[in-house]
Amino acid sequence: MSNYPKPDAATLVKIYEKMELIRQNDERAHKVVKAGRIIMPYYSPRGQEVIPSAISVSLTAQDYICTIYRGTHDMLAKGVPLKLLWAELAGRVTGTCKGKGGPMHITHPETGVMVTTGVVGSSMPIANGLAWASQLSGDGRVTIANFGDGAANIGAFHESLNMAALWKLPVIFVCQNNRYAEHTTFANSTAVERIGDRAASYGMPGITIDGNDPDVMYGAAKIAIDRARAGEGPTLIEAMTYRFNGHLLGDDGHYMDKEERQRAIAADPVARLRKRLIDEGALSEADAVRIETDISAQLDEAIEFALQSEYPALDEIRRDVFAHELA
Amino acid sequence: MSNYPKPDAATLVKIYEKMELIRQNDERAHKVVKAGRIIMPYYSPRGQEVIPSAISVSLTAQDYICTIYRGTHDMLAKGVPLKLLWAELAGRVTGTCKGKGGPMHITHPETGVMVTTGVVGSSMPIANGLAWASQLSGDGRVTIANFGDGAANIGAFHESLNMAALWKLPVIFVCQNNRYAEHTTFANSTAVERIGDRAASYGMPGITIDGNDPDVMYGAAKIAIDRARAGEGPTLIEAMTYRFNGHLLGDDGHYMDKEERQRAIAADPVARLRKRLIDEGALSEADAVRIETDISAQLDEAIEFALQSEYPALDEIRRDVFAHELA
Amino acid sequence: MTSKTTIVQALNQALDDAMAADPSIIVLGEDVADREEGGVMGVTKGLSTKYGDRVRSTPISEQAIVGAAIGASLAGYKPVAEIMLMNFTTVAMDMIVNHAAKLRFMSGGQTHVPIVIRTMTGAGFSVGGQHSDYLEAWFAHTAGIKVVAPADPAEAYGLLLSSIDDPDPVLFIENMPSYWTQGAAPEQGKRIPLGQARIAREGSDLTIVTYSRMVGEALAAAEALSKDGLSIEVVDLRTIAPWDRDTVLQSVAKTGRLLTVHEATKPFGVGSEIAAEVNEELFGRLKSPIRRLGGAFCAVPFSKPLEDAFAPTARTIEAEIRSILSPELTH
Amino acid sequence: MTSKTTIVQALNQALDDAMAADPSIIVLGEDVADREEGGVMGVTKGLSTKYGDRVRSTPISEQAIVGAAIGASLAGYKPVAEIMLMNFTTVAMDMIVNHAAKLRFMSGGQTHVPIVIRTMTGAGFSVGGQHSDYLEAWFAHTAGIKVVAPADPAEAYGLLLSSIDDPDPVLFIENMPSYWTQGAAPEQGKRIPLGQARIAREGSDLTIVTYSRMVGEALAAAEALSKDGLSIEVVDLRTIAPWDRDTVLQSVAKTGRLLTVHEATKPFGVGSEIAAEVNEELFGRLKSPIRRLGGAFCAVPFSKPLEDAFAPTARTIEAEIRSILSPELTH
Ligand SMILES: Cc1ncc(C[n+]2csc(CCOP(=O)(O)OP(=O)(O)O)c2C)c(N)n1
Ligand SMILES: Cc1ncc(C[n+]2csc(CCOP(=O)(O)OP(=O)(O)O)c2C)c(N)n1
Ligand SMILES: [Mg+2]
Ligand SMILES: [Mg+2]
Repeated sequence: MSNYPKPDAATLVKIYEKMELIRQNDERAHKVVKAGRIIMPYYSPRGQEVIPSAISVSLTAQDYICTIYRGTHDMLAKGVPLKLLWAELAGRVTGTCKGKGGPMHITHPETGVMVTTGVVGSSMPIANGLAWASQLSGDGRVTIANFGDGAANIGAFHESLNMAALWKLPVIFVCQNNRYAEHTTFANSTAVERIGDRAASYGMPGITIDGNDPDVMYGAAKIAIDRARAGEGPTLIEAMTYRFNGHLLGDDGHYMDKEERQRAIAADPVARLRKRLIDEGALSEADAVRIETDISAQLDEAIEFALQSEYPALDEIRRDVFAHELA
Repeated sequence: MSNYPKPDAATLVKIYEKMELIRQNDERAHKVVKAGRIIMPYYSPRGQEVIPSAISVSLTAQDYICTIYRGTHDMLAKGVPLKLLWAELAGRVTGTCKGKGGPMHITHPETGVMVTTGVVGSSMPIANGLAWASQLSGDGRVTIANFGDGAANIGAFHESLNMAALWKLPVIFVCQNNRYAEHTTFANSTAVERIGDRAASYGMPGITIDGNDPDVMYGAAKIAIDRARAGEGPTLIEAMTYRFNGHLLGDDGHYMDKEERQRAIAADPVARLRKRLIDEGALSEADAVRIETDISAQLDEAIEFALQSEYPALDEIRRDVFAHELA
Repeated sequence: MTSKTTIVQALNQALDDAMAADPSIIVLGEDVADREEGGVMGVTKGLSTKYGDRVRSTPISEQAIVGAAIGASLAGYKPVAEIMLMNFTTVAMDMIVNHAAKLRFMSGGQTHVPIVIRTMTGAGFSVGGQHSDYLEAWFAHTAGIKVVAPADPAEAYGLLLSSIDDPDPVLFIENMPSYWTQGAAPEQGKRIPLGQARIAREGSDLTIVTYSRMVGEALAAAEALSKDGLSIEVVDLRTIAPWDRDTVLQSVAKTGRLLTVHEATKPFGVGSEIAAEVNEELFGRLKSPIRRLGGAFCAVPFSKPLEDAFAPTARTIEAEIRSILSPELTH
Repeated sequence: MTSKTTIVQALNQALDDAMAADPSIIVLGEDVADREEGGVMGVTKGLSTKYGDRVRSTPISEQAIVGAAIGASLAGYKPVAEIMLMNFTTVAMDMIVNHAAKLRFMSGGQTHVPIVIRTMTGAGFSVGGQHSDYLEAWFAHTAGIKVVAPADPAEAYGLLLSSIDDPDPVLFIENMPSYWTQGAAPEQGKRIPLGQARIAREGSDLTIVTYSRMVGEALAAAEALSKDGLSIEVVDLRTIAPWDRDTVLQSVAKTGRLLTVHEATKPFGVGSEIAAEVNEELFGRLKSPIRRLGGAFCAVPFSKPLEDAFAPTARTIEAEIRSILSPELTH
């Protein structure tokens, strides 16, 4: 990993901005749900900020991602507009999906968020198809398939990686190993120590890295993305991270290993990167505060927009089932 | 493999007897179907005789196997009575399954043939359950899950191997790599060179061996069976072999590599073992002929029995759907 | 006064009572052991502590879960497998339909698959399009598997015990939004036979045939209509396949009118089968056309007003019944 | 005299014509490329030679097959995926039902999934319980996916072209045992609109509603009955979902009697939906109860006499119609 490409200071700042957005967005989600202002199932990505932030700086808006119910961080890093996102979380017609999809199904093709799935493992087969399209058309796009450690044990993982390798698809499989699948620890669900090693089953490069280290995550992602763009095929990246919260809002995660959890939270990657950027002079304290305040203001605005928006009209139930509206 | 346990002469003869039975049985199947005496889809296991023969000598009648549409060799090696088998192939009420299952669904619990499936990959999840039962009850049985090279790319493979490894189930996954899945070569469907290597994805011992070499096949199976019986968990064995025929009777396999096929047929494992046993003095030519003649007579009798038997009565359609007969 | 309990508690009690009585009953599914909190909803809480290795949490591998249940059942066990949500049966359909439901027939009766697959579902929880579907019609259309859907705690208890007893595979559908609704506690050990519907309310003007959470909505509608002197009979099917033709036909023969209600979408739903059969059997004896209510023909929407409008409610059932009976009401 | 062709040839021609006209049409499935013989039945023969990389053979990975089709369709392609046999849709149900059918709705119309999933099935080939099922009712019960089942070569051609054109996912069901039955050749480029049934034979005494291979059986039964002066109308549904209510209702309004026929088992089958709807719409106007014929309620048996007895035939259809019409016949 010492020979990984390193992000320059400006890139690190961009990564940090995304991470801070994800962090604050998560804070707001907790607040808004707990206050009863929005009712939704919310799966916090807190602790996993580095992964999509360090990936996305090497992506264009045209590149595709597929993500999961826990993927708010993936969407935000990819650039989903905050207002549309929040309006969708609030089930409003102004949301990305007119309120019909909700938090588990955010879609926003303009920023490349093509599928958000609530079914474990299902991001991967579809990601292959997007990558296949790029391969056929030669549009040079890459596709990121995000999924969890638990998802690495479902059949769709296996079928997808084999096909991607066989077809040399421009897709990157990003296993965000946050150590838990609902209440089940990684070790209790997985018969091998590193998901990254499973790449060998498909003759595909595979690595297990510290997904909370922005340098490493950036470098690994950059190599994989460049490979994919160059037509050299897929990569499996297992990004080790940690789920700060319970499985979903309302689950306090009391079954999680207390010490391990405290250690992870103490090593909060957002705070760490902020400190480092300031220490290294890449960011002034004032700039950091400005970033934070900006984000906070944007979130205020987005949430306000969402809550002021209308719910979809009831006849939306008959629309978008098929291309033609139902009678 | 040099330290594998070796079959003694008597065991090799037993293996040979099973192989010869499989070979002749296959010959008869071709003949009977081509003559229009039985109408059935028939998937020849010709060329793959060593695998189940060398496994089964280390199994008891109580041990379980799950196999596939191509599994006549697996069933015969395990000891399914010829008459019942042939009556089932002929769709007669005297068959293992009263004629209701047919060639793709032979079941015979008395000899441990628990499931024969027509769905690629589906032998494996069920084999786990049989092994789980043995683990719970401590009955000391092992379960063999047979499947093809093509099946190693379907989701059920992945889920099953992970669960088996995690639970340390007494199950052995036997991938009979006959180089083809219908018309698709192994290389064109699989992104890795050896299925045996995929065991590493599950922290499970995995080997790729010459499945047409009775010594190696016996040794590898024995080690895996002993391991499983000792409670040490599952093993993946990729047994390299070759499908002498097309995918199913009626398909002449003209798309298969001609030279490779000729080489494989020239190295017919049945003829090879016969010659070796005679060369090594384990079997006299006369004994060999007696074995052949015995088998031939048994097959005559079984086929005769089958064709003389009645078809099931039409009300069998209402039986065995549920425990209670349908009205 | 009888004591109260919830469906979650009743299911837990049924599993506990069954496991205590029969050592061949084993439980598997994601997070079902106490190390993993005894199930995401707590249905299996305490069981692994009490019964040890007979209760196993699994990886997220639904094919392997159902496959393991099938295999263990072939070897004499009686597994109760949990597929967390009904939408996830989609990844295990081969195991359920091609194997569990068919092995008895295809083996000519040599083997059978006495498993229970518990699964939960239902709109109303804001979980959107991939977590709320009622798919019971698929399984009812599949020979060899029974389908059961209880409506309250005592029903859940008695039907789960019978499902576990049953020698055939049973898909057992639990409604998530009513998991914690209080109801009369079951009598210990009391089984409710499969295949027998129950008259949840007697009436003479119209029969509602329904099941699962919709029983409560139907009863509320019946209650509201009774204030106008309309007498509605509510039949809780309990077992969807095989369904209790006798009870349904007797009820409709008496009332002369039928409304079927379920949360699954109406086209090609369970109500269509019941309507088709009743129409055939009671041809010329019905007072008005059979009507069917079901969920909207779309994925379950997230947005609350749309989700609220998705499934039938006491109010829409009431309105439907008024429209059926309106010729009489208006003369 | 029109020239003759088979369903296999007609399907091949439709794919070829579609691919020649539209470069966004791509094909994938097990063995579909010419390196693998252009499909196990030859339906895709020649396409990869002609269209190169737009036709890809896949590993045996049905989830990955349908997933790849979905993903490519989201990016603007129009994939035609083959799931070799309908029973193997069971391993891809999540992709089909939770994703292909729902993405348009769940994305609020931002994305859509214009894929065709071709699959074959049907009893009569001695392939037993896991290779012969008709499961169309499952998909018809699923909002967001269309279901099409052609009955002869020209129909197969015209319906496949329309399915490929369609902006929504279509499950396209081909009957295996009739793959090589000769029929009139299609007119090049001629589409048959989805959602429109066809009167395959006109009649006045009773309407048969059917589709796929059963159309032939129904026509044969009608022909046999015509010798006794009975006039049977045969409606070929063509599109099972959404089905053509107008044509069916008009026909039954005219004849006053309905028999539905399909190879799928009767309980909870497509016939039940049609019967329920027709009963409701034509309440009081039917001359006799609607009857339904379907396959036996069991896995498709291997043994020939049982397999032959499994699905409706011209003979059983004829007998059923005679029993429906017998009150008239006997007075
Ligand atoms: C096929 C399927 N099975 C079960 C579930 C229920 N479920 C939702 S999230 C989850 C845990 C997933 O864990 P992981 O893949 O590690 O992702 P994480 O939630 O940790 O991000 C489970 C089991 C599901 N959504 N889909
Ligand atoms: C899930 C599924 N997909 C497709 C098929 C059709 N099919 C039957 S056999 C076969 C090839 C299997 O090849 P392999 O696993 O190598 O076994 P072999 O036939 O060579 O013994 C295929 C694709 C099937 N039976 N099941
Ligand atoms: Mg996780
Ligand atoms: Mg093979």
